[in-house]
Amino acid sequence: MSTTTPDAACDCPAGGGSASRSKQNGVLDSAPKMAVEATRQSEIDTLGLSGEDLLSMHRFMVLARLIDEAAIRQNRQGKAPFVIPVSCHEACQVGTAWAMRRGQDIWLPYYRDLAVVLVAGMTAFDVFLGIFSKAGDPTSGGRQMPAHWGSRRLGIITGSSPIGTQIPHAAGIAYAVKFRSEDAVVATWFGEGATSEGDWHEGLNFAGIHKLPVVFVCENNHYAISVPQSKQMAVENVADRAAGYGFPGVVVDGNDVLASYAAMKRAVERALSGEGPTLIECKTYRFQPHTSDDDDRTYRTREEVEEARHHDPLDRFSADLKTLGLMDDARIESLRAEVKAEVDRAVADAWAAPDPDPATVLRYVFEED
Amino acid sequence: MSTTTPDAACDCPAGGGSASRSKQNGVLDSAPKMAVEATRQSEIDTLGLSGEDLLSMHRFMVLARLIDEAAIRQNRQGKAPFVIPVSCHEACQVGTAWAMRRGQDIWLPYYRDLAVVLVAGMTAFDVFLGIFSKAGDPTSGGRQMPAHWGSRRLGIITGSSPIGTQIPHAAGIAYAVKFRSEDAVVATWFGEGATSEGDWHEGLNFAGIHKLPVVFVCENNHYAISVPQSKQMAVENVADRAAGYGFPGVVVDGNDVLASYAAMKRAVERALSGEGPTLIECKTYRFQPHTSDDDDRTYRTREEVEEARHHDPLDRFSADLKTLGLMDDARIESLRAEVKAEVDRAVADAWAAPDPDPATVLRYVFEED
Amino acid sequence: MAQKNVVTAIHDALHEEMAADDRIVVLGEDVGVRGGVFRITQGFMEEFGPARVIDTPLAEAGIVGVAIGMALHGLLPIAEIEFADFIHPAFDQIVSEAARIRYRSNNDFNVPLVIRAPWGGGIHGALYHSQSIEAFYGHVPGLKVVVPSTPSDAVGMLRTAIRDPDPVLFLEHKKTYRAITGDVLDEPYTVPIGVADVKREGEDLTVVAYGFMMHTCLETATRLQEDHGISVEVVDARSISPLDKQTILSSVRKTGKAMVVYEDNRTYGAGAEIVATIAEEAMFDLDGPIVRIGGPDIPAMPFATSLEHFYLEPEPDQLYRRMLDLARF
Amino acid sequence: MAQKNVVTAIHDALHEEMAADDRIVVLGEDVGVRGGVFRITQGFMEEFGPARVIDTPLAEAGIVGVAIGMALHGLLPIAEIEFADFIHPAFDQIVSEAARIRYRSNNDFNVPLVIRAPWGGGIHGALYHSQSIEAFYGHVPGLKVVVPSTPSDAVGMLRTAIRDPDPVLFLEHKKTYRAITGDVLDEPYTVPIGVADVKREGEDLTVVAYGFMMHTCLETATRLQEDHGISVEVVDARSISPLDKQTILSSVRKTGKAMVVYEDNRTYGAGAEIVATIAEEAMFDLDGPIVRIGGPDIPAMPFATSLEHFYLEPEPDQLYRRMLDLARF
Ligand SMILES: Cc1ncc(C[n+]2csc(CCOP(=O)(O)OP(=O)(O)O)c2C)c(N)n1
Ligand SMILES: Cc1ncc(C[n+]2csc(CCOP(=O)(O)OP(=O)(O)O)c2C)c(N)n1
Ligand SMILES: [Mg+2]
Ligand SMILES: [Mg+2]
Repeated sequence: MSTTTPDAACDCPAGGGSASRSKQNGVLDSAPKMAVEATRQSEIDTLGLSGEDLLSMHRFMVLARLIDEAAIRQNRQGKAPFVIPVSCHEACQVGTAWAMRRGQDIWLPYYRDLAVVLVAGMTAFDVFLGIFSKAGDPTSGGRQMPAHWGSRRLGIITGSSPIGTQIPHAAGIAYAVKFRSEDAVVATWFGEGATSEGDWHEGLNFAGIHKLPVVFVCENNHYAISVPQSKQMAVENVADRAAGYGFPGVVVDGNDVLASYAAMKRAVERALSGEGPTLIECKTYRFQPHTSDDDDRTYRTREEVEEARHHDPLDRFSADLKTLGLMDDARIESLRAEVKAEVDRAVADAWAAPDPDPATVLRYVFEED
Repeated sequence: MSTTTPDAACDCPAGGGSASRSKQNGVLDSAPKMAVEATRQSEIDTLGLSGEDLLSMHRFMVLARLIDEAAIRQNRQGKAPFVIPVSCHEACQVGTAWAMRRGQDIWLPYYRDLAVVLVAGMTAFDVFLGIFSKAGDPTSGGRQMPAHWGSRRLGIITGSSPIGTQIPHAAGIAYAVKFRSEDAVVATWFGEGATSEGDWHEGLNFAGIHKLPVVFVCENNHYAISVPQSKQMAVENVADRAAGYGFPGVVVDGNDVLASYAAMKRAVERALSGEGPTLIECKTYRFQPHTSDDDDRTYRTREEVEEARHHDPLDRFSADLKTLGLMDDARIESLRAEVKAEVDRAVADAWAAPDPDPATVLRYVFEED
Repeated sequence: MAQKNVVTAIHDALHEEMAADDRIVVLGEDVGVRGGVFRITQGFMEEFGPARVIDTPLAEAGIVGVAIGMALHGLLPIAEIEFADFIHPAFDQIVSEAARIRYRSNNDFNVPLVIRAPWGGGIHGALYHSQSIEAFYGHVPGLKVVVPSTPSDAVGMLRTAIRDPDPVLFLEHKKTYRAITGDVLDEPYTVPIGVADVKREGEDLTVVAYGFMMHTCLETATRLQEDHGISVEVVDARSISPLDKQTILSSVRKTGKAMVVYEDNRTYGAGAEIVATIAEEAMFDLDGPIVRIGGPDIPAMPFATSLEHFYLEPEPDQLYRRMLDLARF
Repeated sequence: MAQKNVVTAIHDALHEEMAADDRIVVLGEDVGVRGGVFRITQGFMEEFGPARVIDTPLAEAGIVGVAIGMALHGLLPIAEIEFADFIHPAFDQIVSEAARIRYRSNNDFNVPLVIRAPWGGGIHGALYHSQSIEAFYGHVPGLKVVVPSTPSDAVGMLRTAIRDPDPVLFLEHKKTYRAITGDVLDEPYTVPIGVADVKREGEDLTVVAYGFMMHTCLETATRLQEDHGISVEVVDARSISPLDKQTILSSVRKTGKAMVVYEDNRTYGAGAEIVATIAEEAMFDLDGPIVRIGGPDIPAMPFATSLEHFYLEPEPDQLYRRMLDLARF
């Protein structure tokens, strides 16, 4: 058998993500507690998240947001031909990703999952190598469009453009995980539009039959490019579809990073204890057009977008952290400055990196000797 | 525009089927009424079926059963290379088909639906022309395998072998019906195995979004060739899947022709009144192997099959009719003899009919001038 | 007569057809309020309403399957696949259903369906927004496949496709959309399916091409004329299936030299059939080898500019040099 | 050495492989207790258990998609498609996913997947149980497609396919299953993918064929030898992709006459590529026209015996007569 036959989709060292899943929360104890914060605090206690975790989650959300803004800027300047915005999906992405173990669990994100792959271990530099389609792009060496994530090292399974095709892959990988009795969970993310594809149905059905250790995360932003949910399906909740596959479907507020984390944590535990899959639906929105090629003014009002901005998941989590005494305006300001510097450096470094060698275009159709 | 562009899938005269849908039941009044029959009687009253209807439904069930037996005989004798048995599906097929209007509503049956197409207007002779692949086979002129039903005249849409492909067709036809404000309902039949195909999901989803006048009828016989339901899906009821599409899913005892009729009648009314689709699941069984090419002893015990024969839907309906005083043993005997003669005649006539002309094999790839 | 680019030409023709025949419906992803990602159906939703301009769920097998149903029941559906690369989930509905329904029903049913899909590369679309798909579908009896590459052909062939009682796959090369403009007659006209078109007459060499490559060949032919006085005849195949053998063979017999150029992966591509046809039927009329130039056999065009460029032109000016070589053979 | 038919040969080889490597799993419809509708996996469920012998739901895109996932995570899945005709719903998973994963990930991931599918007609299978599908898939870079037609080749190529780190579509002609028997070596051996095989040596004429047609050509060659002393070389292409151009071209250069025979619909069929290759690279070595014999361009073989027969042999003894004509040209 060829040595390139994968022994496992992921061969990177363990650690990161919610490696601290079991840590106790210490920092929070000293925070001021009023009625509403007390509720939040006790929620957090139940989740077993430390203050460090919360700050780290928050930082990932900020990082995703600032990468998004920088990418859009690069696009407007003509340096990035194509970008796919994440803004407003940061909470559900970081929240669900946080319940996974970096370097141990297996990730099948879709193109909008910038914050998922950051938690999984990609860096801002990696992301911009992809955006500028450089030789060093860890995802595809500049072959694929940006945001078609993949990295064997990080256990991020290579993705494509056709929507929904990764769903049966997630089921198959989960089958292999179970077959090999590995301690790993598989998760795949997708939009509500993806749930209309036959592949989605077939993948969930297989996972249900074999009670596989997989979590299906729907980021329902209510639009598939221009098509509103009402023309995508006749149900209010994507989660209702789980009833057809014999496992639970859960609706969460996808703009609430902790609610997203909580739902995912339960789903991961279910998966690891052999109880089978979960479908999680995170209700959210997308602040930006579908991609840099889209013009969203043709299909939604500016008022609708403005209104959604009042529920910005990043503002909300920042406010939460302030209430909990983990953040204040000054620290948020300095965090943003620090992350912005990191992003700017990543942009500059990636831009300066070498382009792919044209002669490589013929390589890797099949295994090479 | 070419003259062969269909103006409608069905261009046959109205009538037949449950044309008598609104008739009052008269015959039954004089029948003896004990407690249990009273229940049955009042059920029937609610359904609005006349004694004539009941006898006609019964006769269709007998006809389907005897065609099945004759076809299997022809196969054993080497005259019919391939047959697809119906036995045990007669009740759910006749029951659901009876709520449709022959010549007005539109039928998308699958290969097991012998009794459906009989109610829709095919004759035993038609069926055997197909079994012997004769030039006059109304379905395909001997081109397709037997039981791949189709007839524009009867509004039976041509079917193929790939499972589940007709589901989106049914939705599309129902869209056209609604678009053209026609007084028609569309129904499609399929096995529980078909519900695993992506096409099935995509078809139901579209129908739900547009609240189309279509009924989806699943004949759940618990096996897809050898694959038991437990390996086909993780849910007990196919009907549960309707929850994902925003319309009702109904479970009925598919061995009870009247229960099947009742469920279909409600679904047809829903469709005609603009309320949208229904998914009906008829629980049944298959007495025979999957097809004449199958050997079912490899995957199910003889005891299981024997046990199922105790719930033969034909025996059950015969018994019902006897209780209601519409039938007695002698009449059942003479009915069987009469139908058998009809079937034998059909076999002989079809066998004697001309084979397709080999030169026609190149025809009808496209429209001909 | 008006000058239009390909997008506008198709938009206007489709609009006219829909206004004239209310059995026509368009369906697909984002064809409604968004007017299609390439703006082919811009304004249709407002004008014809949501019953005739249907934003479908994200499900290509469903789009084609539902459209087949509509076509079976009195409508004339025009299904849009957002990018040709995404037609593959509908392969079974197209091959097993649309293309076989007339045949399998012994002429009892037919499917007047048009499937439109933007194809081709050179627009920075990477692996999944650049594909050529004509070879897969050209091989399907019961299905017609057309690849117009000028505004005028697109309009005329679209009209023919809509009037065709059988399924037609109508492929629009994305790079022609805004890059190619040309005259379009004001009065309605049709261009038959199955008839190739000599886009440039010549004596020394026949080049058969289609899609955006046809335009590249035309340009190259002009340069060869200017630089070397070589007269290249460029035949636009236009229709992949049925293939117009007659026009191709007459041209080859006249010039005695044949080259076939296509963008798709070379091996088992549509050009193989064209080369084979020339070899079988005109071999004894040739004064040189048959030359075939297809894309490299890699799983599609990469994203990075340098890589995409290599796919389309692995050696600098390869078309020019190879036409010159063949003419001089 | 043992005499086996194709079904038994494949069954035994697959069994041996599964016994030797527990990363191998088989999945598909009815592969479990039923042992496959053609009995290829008979007894596997009892021996290897339901975790390695997986009766899947009725969903081909799902079968292939799930198998891709398994292949990405350390297993060696062998997916069975019950009939090749039913592979079409999985077209997207095969073309866009399995075949592109190594390329799109710049060699970071690969898919060691075998897809087995019984193809071909002449067994009274009608439109949807008779199809040839090799042309659709031969055109997909990143995918290998093989069509062994003897027990010995089937065994050797199956072993190679299982050891291949990339996806292989393994096509088994249904008519060979029980009709063709032959010797199979007892010790494990492999037959490389991408290498054609001269199944009969000859001097007067080269016939390139594969699948059941290869056997028909062999038989016809024998008759021509006996009747007319004409010596026909029969090349079994065996591998559609990669195609072994070298073996084909050497044979054609030797005999100076080339005929290509295949069962699939003629136009845009795999034979077009073979004819084109011969035309491009060996035209000046030929002493006669290149003859191509494919199936008629109709949506597949009908059911009625008379119609099915016409598909396979539109004129009585057409192969015999056309080989004779070409040899005498
Ligand atoms: C098979 C397929 N069909 C169509 C497309 C074009 N397309 C790209 S993204 C998209 C919408 C996806 O919507 P959703 O799944 O809700 O995700 P979102 O972008 O909203 O996060 C469409 C239609 C595609 N990529 N693949
Ligand atoms: C797409 C496709 N895959 C596989 C088959 C082979 N096949 C024919 S019938 C059948 C089982 C169908 O089961 P079900 O839908 O439950 O109907 P039933 O025969 O039990 O009435 C299968 C797998 C097929 N015809 N089409
Ligand atoms: Mg969305
Ligand atoms: Mg069944």
